[in-house]
Amino acid sequence: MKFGVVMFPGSNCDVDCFHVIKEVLKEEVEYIWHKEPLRESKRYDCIILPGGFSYGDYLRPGAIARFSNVMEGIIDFAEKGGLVLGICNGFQVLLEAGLLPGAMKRNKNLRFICDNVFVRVENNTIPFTLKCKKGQVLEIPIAHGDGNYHIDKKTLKEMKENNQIVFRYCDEKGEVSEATNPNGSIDNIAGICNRRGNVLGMMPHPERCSEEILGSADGKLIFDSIMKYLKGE
Amino acid sequence: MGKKVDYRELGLTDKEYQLIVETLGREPNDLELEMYGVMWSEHCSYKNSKPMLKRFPTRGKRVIQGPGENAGIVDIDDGQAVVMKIESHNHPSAIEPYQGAATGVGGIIRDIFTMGARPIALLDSLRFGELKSERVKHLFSGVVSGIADYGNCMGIPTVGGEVYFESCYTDNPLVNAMCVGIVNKKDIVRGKASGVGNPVMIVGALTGRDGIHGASFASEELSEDSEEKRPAVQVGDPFMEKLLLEACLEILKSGCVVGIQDLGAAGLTSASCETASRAGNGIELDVSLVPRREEGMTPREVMLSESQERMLVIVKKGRENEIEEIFRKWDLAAVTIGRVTDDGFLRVKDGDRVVAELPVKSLAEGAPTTVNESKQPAYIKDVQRIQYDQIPVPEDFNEVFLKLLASENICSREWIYRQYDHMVRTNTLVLPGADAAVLRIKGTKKGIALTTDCNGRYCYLNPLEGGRIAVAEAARNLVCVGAEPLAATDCLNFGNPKKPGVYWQFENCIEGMSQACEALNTPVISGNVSFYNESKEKAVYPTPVVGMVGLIRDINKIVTPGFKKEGDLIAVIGENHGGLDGSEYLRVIHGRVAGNPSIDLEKEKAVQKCCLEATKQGILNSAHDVSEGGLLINIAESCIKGGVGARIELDSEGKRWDEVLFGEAQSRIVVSLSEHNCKLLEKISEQVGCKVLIIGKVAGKKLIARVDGSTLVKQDVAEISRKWRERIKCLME
Amino acid sequence: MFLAKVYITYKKGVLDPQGSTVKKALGTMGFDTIEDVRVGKYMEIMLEEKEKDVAEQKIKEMCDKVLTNPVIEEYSYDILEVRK
Amino acid sequence: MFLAKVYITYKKGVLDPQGSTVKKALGTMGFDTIEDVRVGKYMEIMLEEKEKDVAEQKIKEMCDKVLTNPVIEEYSYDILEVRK
Ligand SMILES: Nc1ncnc2c1ncn2[C@@H]1O[C@H](COP(=O)(O)OP(=O)(O)O)[C@@H](O)[C@H]1O
Ligand SMILES: [Mg+2]
Repeated sequence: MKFGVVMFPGSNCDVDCFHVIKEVLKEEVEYIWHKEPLRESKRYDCIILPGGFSYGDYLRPGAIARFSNVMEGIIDFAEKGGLVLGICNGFQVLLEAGLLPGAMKRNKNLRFICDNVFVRVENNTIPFTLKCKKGQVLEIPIAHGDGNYHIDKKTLKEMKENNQIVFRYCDEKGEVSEATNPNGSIDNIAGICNRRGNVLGMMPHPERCSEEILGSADGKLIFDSIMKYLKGE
Repeated sequence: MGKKVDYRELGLTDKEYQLIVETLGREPNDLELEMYGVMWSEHCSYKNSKPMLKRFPTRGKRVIQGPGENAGIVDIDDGQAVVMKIESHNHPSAIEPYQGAATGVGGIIRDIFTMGARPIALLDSLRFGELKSERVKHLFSGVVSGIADYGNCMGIPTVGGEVYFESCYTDNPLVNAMCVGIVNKKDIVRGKASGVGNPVMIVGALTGRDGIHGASFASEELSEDSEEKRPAVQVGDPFMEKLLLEACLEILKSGCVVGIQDLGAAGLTSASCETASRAGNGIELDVSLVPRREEGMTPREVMLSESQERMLVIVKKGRENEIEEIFRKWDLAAVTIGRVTDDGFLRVKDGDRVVAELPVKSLAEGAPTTVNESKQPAYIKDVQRIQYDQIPVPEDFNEVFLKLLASENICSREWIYRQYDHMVRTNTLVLPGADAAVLRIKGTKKGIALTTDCNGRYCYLNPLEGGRIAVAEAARNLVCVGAEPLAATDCLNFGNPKKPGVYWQFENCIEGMSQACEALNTPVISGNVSFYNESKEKAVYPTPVVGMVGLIRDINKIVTPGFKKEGDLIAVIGENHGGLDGSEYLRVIHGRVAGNPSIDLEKEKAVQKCCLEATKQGILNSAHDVSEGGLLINIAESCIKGGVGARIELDSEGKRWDEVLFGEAQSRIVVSLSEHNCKLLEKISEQVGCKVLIIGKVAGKKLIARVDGSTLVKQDVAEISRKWRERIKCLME
Repeated sequence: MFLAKVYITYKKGVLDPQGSTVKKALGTMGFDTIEDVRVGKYMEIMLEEKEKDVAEQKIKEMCDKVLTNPVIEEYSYDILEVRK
Repeated sequence: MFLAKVYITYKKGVLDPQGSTVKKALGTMGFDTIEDVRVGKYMEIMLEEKEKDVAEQKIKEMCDKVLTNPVIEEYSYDILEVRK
């Protein structure tokens, strides 16, 4: 299978995603430079928009990166059903680009938060979570200053009806509450997908916990799910 | 151009001015004088410290680059090397904490990638006043966010550091940042302008009027009108620096680059004359070619600007295009502004007109160094003398323990490091919160451990011993995670060196550090001096911060401080003597900063050897050295981190109970291990010649400490954990 | 030449974490008559245009497309003619 | 009741990384008549005061003490009387 990892100016977790695909999954992967239009001939099976600070997060996180040359092709790729995974800043880019609904605000405490948190899998039917159980609790790091997800009530309701909420911040037992919400995100939302389920945006970093030596390998479930889906198993 | 510049206002002395005139054989013009002013400032010339710094041991079989370059380099085998340096940004941070700290981080990162290395970690060593006033909180909060935002945006994890809160730092906080990089030995570059005729390029950010005279600003005391010194504080642009980093690493790979140097203090002046001086060459520049951010800038402004996020690159002749191409890819400018010459002069032109012409050797290295008057200050005798019989032994040890645990200098630093991305690049195996951070080196079994340490109070009470302890503690922290200490970098934060008492502290700290570095075989490979950390006539504690790197050969053998298994035995490696001198206990409970702390380096060596050997044999389940707060706080931390209780049984051997529990005597490491491994540990300790004493067991959910058969402290671990964790948050929010 | 001053705030109904923090901070410093604080963005954009209409239309377009996120933000602006 | 609108920008000569990045981005998107962009903060502060003078004086004090750092920033404001 072939993965593409987009490099925006200011991307930081591009190398980390690359590492997981290449060294942990042992799959084919290449970087996609933001200035170049996405070439269909490359035939990616999954495209990752990595974390970091594209354009320094200036203006708003993701706001400038969404106008990169590469984005048009990615929107097209997504519309045709290609798998697109946006992690942290990548999630923010997807929101700004309108591939996912909603917007990000500063964390409620106005500070950057880097920590291990727990998230509950709310939807295990999409390509990215096939190998998870519904309600399964994953331990996974977050590292962001703007992860306070906002969406209007009406759309939120629709998203719930469409099963678009994929991850919610919880405690180690899977309890979702105010106390387990690190950043003020509406409804404790940590990750969402589009209606079709082929575009996932998540604030937590699965690439940071895909090897036991890093303290948790829960993140590997996401990548393994993608592989399972792609292989049609 | 108005009136003639007065050399005295530039901080030059009569003698220095005369020397300049003699060297030139003429009077310097205004621009030349200003260039001398910044280059011969303390910050750039180290004129008050150079003779003393010679005392440091700087050689070793692993040292590839010692002091003198942008950063030091130490060999970690397999053709790889670690590049590291620590630097202060104290004065800017006092005035604008967020930007001051941020640009400090930016500066130290550039020092690392200038050597051709990929920066892989940051650490920060901070000092503030007590967390009481709004001002101190504002400084603390701003500094931490500034460090966080810059490092996070760069994608370099901030993996460790330290922070102390003491009233002597109220007006003059210390903000020291350390950066560590990895490089293949064959890819190391140096800041040299070699090859006559080679083009000199300026790359990165545009040059603005900011930061003019920043170097001089760092070379004087903070005063009321420091607030007015506006241009000395700058706004950092981490995004620009990230682009600069990637572009620079890319041009270094291209083979077009001869030398590279960041533009830090004294900007273009310093970068050009230092690179020329290192190569024994000259440089000719045309300031009119320098891309600017503002209109109407004069040659003086261009030469002295300290605009951040810029580099000077010396390129192989004819390959400028390749450099420009790479910079264009990253949306950055790279412009040729001059060339390397053979005449040993820095010649500055504005178009066709020569506006300055100075000998680089004199400018870069010619500042006359001084050995200042040194005298033991009067306070030393007073503070060292302490009559313990006048200090009451507490009745309620539980209360004392809880108070200490909640001390700002002891409680968890989570509030700080939670704001730092400490995991990006997925190398951090031991996160902040342990004795040292550990990073893996992908593609190998190796790891490196990193720490910064310095107890300024010890240095205040006894600079010689304090200096020794700072080094010893750093090394010990590395050993605790299973790393062999390799080399040190240091940031010497002191008051006004013209004051004999301050200079005496300086001398003694350096002597102490040198002794310890020799004893522990950790040469000093880079460093930084920050003087004039004074305000209202009061100097900060002498604070020689030590940053250290250690090598772990097998990352599967890392040890962390948390207790792991119920039933494990708890042992102290080293002598279990107390020592209340300089302790946090004396300060917090009795309001005293007193005593005469000390260390026996031979014993220290043996303890470290024992612990390191035990980690190599894989018999330790945890290790954590005794530092601020003493033995009981140390054990409490291991309980909290492990989420288990412990039962401790101690024999006072006639000592005071408070001393037994809260004394901070050096050279002790508390470890836990399974019972059947105790014999092995004892064997190792006999071989290296140190003591090991079993003092308790990992058990239950409570921490129970008994001395001479009396239960002095009994606390629920979950309860103390919460208090310890939330303390700073409570004070700040 | 025109100078556009653009004011961006969160829409009504969108919680403003910065605003409430600033309000609290000001409160603890003794400013106790504060009813509400909202924190937004302020931009000054200098445009080399001849016609105010054109300048205005461009500013609007920038705001809608890039400078604000309509999901959470709203904006207003003033446009002044200036001489260099 | 008074509504103070406060505009905060970096002082002239101080680098404005957001501004220059936004300017560049707008440029590549085709907005090529932009001469300069500066990005600052905008605050709306609602004050429960009777006198405009008092409101103004308080706003000034807040700006000087808390809301800005005079070392690098400058501010201006408008104060309007409003009814709840
Ligand atoms: N300013 C800081 N930035 C990042 N990490 C910090 C900072 N201060 C302390 N830490 C981390 O908190 C832990 C405890 O620090 P400290 O009490 O100084 O340890 P020790 O006494 O073992 O030297 C260490 O892991 C250290 O790296
Ligand atoms: Mg320690």
